[in-house]
Amino acid sequence: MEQTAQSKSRYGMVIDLDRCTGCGVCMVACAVENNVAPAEQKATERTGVTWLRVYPVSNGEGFPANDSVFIPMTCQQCGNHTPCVSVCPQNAVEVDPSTGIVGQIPQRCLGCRYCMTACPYHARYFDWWDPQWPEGTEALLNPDVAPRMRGVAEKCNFCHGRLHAARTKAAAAGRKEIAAGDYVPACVESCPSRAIVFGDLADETNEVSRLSRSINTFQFLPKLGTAPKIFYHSAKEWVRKMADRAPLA
Amino acid sequence: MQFNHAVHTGEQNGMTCDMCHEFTENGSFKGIPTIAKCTECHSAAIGSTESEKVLVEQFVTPHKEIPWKVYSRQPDNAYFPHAAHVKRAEIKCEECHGPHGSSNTLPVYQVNRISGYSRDIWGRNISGLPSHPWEGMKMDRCVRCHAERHRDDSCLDCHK
Amino acid sequence: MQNATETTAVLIAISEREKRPMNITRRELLTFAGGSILGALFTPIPWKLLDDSAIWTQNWSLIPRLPRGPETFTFTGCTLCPGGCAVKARRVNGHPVSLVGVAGHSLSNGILCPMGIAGHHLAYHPLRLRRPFAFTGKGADSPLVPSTLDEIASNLAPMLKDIRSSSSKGTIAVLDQRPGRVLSDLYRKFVSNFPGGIYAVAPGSEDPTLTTLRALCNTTEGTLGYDLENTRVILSFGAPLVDGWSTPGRTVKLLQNRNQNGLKLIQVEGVQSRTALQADTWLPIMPGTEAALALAIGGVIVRQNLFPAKIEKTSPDFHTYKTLVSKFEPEDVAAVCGIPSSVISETAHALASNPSVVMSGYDPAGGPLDSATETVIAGLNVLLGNIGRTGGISLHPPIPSPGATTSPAVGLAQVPDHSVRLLLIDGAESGHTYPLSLLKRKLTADGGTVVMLSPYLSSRSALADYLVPSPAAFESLEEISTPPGARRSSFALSLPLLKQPDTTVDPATLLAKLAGASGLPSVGAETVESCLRQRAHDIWLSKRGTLATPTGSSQTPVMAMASEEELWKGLSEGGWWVDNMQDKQVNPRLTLLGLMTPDRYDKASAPALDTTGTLKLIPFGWRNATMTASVAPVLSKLFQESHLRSLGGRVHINPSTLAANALSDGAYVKISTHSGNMTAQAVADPSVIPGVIHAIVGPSPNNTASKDRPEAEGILGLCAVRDDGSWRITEATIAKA
Amino acid sequence: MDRQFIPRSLQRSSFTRFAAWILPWILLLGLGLYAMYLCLAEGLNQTNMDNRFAFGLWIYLDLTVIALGAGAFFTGFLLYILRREELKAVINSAVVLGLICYSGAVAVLMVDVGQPLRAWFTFWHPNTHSMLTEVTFCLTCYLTVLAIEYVPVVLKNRKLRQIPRFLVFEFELHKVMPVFAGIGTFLSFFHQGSLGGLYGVLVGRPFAFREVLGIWPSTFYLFILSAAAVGPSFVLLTTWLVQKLSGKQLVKPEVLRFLGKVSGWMLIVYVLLKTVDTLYWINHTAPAEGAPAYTFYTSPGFGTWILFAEIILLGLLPAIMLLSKRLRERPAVLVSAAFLACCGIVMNRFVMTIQTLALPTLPFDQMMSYVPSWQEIATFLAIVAYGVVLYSLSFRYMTLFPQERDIRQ
Repeated sequence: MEQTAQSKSRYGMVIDLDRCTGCGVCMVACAVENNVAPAEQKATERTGVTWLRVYPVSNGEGFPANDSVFIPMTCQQCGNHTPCVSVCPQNAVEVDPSTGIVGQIPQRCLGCRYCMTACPYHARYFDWWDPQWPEGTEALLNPDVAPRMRGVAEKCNFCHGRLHAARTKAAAAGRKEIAAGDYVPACVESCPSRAIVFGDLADETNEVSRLSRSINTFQFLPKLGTAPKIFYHSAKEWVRKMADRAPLA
Repeated sequence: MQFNHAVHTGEQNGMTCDMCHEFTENGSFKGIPTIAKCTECHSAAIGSTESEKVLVEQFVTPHKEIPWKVYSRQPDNAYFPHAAHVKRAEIKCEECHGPHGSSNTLPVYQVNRISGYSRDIWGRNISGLPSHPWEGMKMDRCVRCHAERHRDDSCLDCHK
Repeated sequence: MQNATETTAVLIAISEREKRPMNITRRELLTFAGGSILGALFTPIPWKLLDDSAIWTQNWSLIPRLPRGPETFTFTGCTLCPGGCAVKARRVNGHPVSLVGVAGHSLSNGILCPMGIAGHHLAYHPLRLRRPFAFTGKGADSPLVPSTLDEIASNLAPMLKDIRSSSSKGTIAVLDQRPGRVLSDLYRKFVSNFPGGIYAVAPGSEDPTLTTLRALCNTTEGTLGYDLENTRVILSFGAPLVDGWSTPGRTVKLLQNRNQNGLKLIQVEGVQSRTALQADTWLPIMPGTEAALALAIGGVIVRQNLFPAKIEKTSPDFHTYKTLVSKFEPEDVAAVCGIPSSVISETAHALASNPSVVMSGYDPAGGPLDSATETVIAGLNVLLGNIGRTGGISLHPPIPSPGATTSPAVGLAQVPDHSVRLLLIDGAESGHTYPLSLLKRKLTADGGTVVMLSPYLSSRSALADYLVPSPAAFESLEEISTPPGARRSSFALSLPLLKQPDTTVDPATLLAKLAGASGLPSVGAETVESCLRQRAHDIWLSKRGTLATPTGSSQTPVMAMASEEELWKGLSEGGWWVDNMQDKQVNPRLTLLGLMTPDRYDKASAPALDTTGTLKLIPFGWRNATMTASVAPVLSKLFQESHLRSLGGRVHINPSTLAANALSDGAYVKISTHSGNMTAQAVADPSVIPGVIHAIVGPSPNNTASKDRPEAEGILGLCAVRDDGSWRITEATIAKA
Repeated sequence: MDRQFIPRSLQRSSFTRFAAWILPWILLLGLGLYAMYLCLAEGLNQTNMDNRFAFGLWIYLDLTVIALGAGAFFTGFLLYILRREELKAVINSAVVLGLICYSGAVAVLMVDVGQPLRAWFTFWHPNTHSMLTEVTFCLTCYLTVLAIEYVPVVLKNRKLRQIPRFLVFEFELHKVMPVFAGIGTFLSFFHQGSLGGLYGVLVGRPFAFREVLGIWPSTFYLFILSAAAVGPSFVLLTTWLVQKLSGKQLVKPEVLRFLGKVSGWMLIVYVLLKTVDTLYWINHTAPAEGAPAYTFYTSPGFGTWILFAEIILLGLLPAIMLLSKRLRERPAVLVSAAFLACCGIVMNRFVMTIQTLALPTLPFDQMMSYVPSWQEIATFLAIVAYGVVLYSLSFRYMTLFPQERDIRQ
């Protein structure tokens, strides 16, 4: 689309971990929005498909000193040396230059799963089964997102169907740019405690880029140098320490 | 059910494409019109042609939708916003759909048994070499046109 | 097309040879084969096939086709629980494709819970009942036999007639899981036609503290509600305020804005629940000692004169209370319930020096605390003078209705045991569950007869003799009446988004059938819609309140409305009505202990912190997610495909307790109580207090397959139900399975 | 009939005996093919791989057999390019081994991918930055080369020689063989390397990631070296095995010794560079990625013993055994050294593929475990069976060891 070809956005998120209650509505909203099928009978937490997954993490103390935090982990939309892009043998993964969104094209994917081994955030999921919707729910699918077939990788793309809708709306109104309010991912929209702030990081003036630079805001695995565009915020020191720690350290 | 585009777009009626193939308010394209659209003019037979008689008797009066075949149906994974192309980029319908607006009859609808695509998507020639500039609606066609207009595109611009 | 020519050439060559005696050598054949293969490569055919086969994998029939069609939006309300959140449904081709909360809605604040956001999938649950059924025998393993509504009615006719003539062999009862609806009035009207007919409300369908308070104020009129918007301190004994309490949008938003509204939440709970995590203070208490804590707090308030002076005069049993609390010194209580005495008195001061509310938590599976405890918790509100004061507890008028509801509502616990011969269970869900034994004990010795309205086959179905499929969420026109604990009365419509299958039965229709069978004047002649129109009519007559547009953009006082139709139209477009009438005056003569006698409270009897011998088995549930059938299949994202929510049947136990019983994380353990035993998987969880078996009651994906028999009751089957109807704590032992 | 195909002056067991030997393997192959069918028809849910263990037994197998198959290109390289004529004695066998390993690997890959019908996209829309693209291109090309190298071996068959045209073709082919050997070597260098690069480039996996030298990570070069090092050892080992199984001496002892020596030299170089690489990785690469190397070895199963075993026990030790002339003279030592060397690469590939995925990357994450399903194992065994069958047939009906004739049995 012309209106994005000219504007260079960098969409990202800031997630306030202190606000997240771990209710899980974001995960369900995500699945409904993006036509992710319910679990196959035998699916487990290691073979399921959850574009957005909330991990409960404990501080490891005993009762009652124990404390927990919920960490929503999605595709971090890496902006630098995006690990999954360079490895894909047939260009099924790419970073959209005009939005910074890391796109995955299931129709191009051959299902080699190299990208999944490359992703340090485990934000990519493989369709181990053919998607199965309970009889009748096919009619309830979101027409803006193509369902994926068995044997391909899939992941969060910031509800790209909603970006399409916003662009169509803008184009119909003869506008170049989309209205910021027209493009909000399902998880952000559905979060009861408004823990997720979404927007264009490139726009210095807006809230998300301000928060991304605020104190007590951090990223996961920043040392890998992949410049993830999902930021996290917590006033709790142990949470920030935990995020900074090496695994098994 | 036969349909004669020429009669509608010809001199005596002089209708344009978007009179029947409309947009909705949110910018999405309605595609082939519903029977309601036909009824606006054909609530009762205007002319005396056989096919109009069929239209009025079998569809308009009982308010039954006509089972049109969609010759340029793209698969579910493709996203093509008519608004952006027709309204913003001001591309003529004919550039992609060809001059069927002036055709007198509907061509035979042919479908590829393996891919399930309408033949118009691949184009008439099995070699994939178009015999007309507007023939074929596969991805390479989109890519070529976009390249000519120097658009730095990403897959997700047109895939969903 | 070269290959065509080439092959034909070869063919001609062969055909020419036909004339001569046949003598093709092997080599010629090989050349022919090789030639044609080579030739084929120079035609588009193989390449086109390659392309087509790839395209086939992109669109094959193993993935569904997307719906295409016009996009529309409908405003409606969620009826999965009494919370009644406003919903904006996006529809394609008339089918709902997504639900979101309605921003600007003053009651639900644009928030939906995980169950609500997938609510439109529930109608297609694999466990959906698609026709009436009869059980040939009782119990989970008895097979389902298809039946019809008429068959059921005719089977019941003799019994109904018999009950009408005399209640000697037991009477009829209706169990309403969501009181306060027009349908509830229909039920009451129906049972009033039978001698001793009972209209009972299911556990969890009302706020336990408010129910207890009603007894303390001994008033029947008006509705009690929390004025949380003006409260500064909430002392919650395990109420899941951020995880499914009343209308989630209300409390979640209040707690979000704590830095503006200065609200403080003190959570008293034996597990660090999601609410405890969000609380300003978490008091990790040994379950079963809540009464001791409440009395200790009361003691501090009394001793230090932190209570309004008038209470001493207005409350008849003040001095009984005073002597009682004097026995609960913070120091002693601290030892029992594991909360430092300093914290106890700090809490007392916090409550007394701010507009405060004290509430108890009705756990969706654990049920209420025992009545004695509930009483002293509710009593704290009386002592603090919270009743009828801003930021406390209000008494407001109910939704206008013709009144004259003939038979009174009783809690299920108050129904005398073995008195019910025919039980009719309503299909609406309170989102809470309870042990089947709680119902069983009410039925006559012969087991009675149970007719159960339900959209799904659930663990509860095991109790039924007849299963009648009721409409699922968003399938029929329903109402959203005042949520429990709400500040004011409210009313809205839940408009259907899905076509109701012809096989489902409208509760009103069932009543009509049963009435017919028992030879009654048609009680249920009304449909639900006609009753709702009647209620709208009553509201319009009362001239009370205002009607807000779905998005809350504008509000019209009912007074200003030209006609009754205008109100109905507004409601049918998703608008919601909120009352604006003055609160009622509260009867000043409030008791602190009600009917409870001081000897019910003995801190010595309060259980000690034992972690080895007998443990405390406490069922724990998440509202609306207490059964496999009650959540949409896509909720598997939370239960099965991630570890965010624990699966039903798991038991969370503190690592130290596990170790003390020589068990390890993930081990399968045998849990034994007086009611029996079962095997469950143990999860080492440091957020659970030692000495407690925190048993999860919820969906378990393995059960979704069994469409022909109800899923097992599980942990609730092990719980001991007390006479006061509570089953929160059961003594249990664990051992390696 | 069977007799007519067996090369003149070669003793081969009776057909029934041969059948008895081959049959079990064919059955195993059948089972494997069924498992493959299941995976293609039902989908990869038939395996025990998951989103965390996205690569499993099969990728590990591919990397290993291709490394072992390196004997083909390296022997070819020594024979045709460096003109070590004594290797004529084993080149045919080496080529067959190579063909088996490579074709087997490609077959498994076709089952391993979720959408085999789209595999050709890699040629149509290649991502030139991807190591896997490099692997795919080189593998397919080199497989063709191997096939061509295999043709003369087949054409030399007694029965086929009777067709004059074949004889001429075979003769012509023989003249250009060095060219193919050259191409083969060139291709092999690349795909052996890019298989190493496959993991070396994983910036998100501090355990596998290595610094880039030139345009490839260090593992690229290490894989080439290690493959070249054990290739000859594997040829040595199989030759010895065939000798034992057939009860015949097939090559002169010095040929095996020479193979051992070559292997030894390559191995010592490899061990040296591998040590340097490991030290640099421990002290620089891993810490820079925020993962101190010690954390990789904290969990029970995967202690530091792995490093020791891989580099000293299965690297340095066999190298020394093969390099010392005195030890090399003793067949037992020679063979066991070759065996150790092969084990070394088997282990190295295991560490690269399996341990990399078992290790967590997120701070709050835990160690992962994975046990292959029977379908995965059956597929794996099918490749082994296929190898045995193809090799047995070649050994019976073709001249894999020219010296067999001359050696007095």
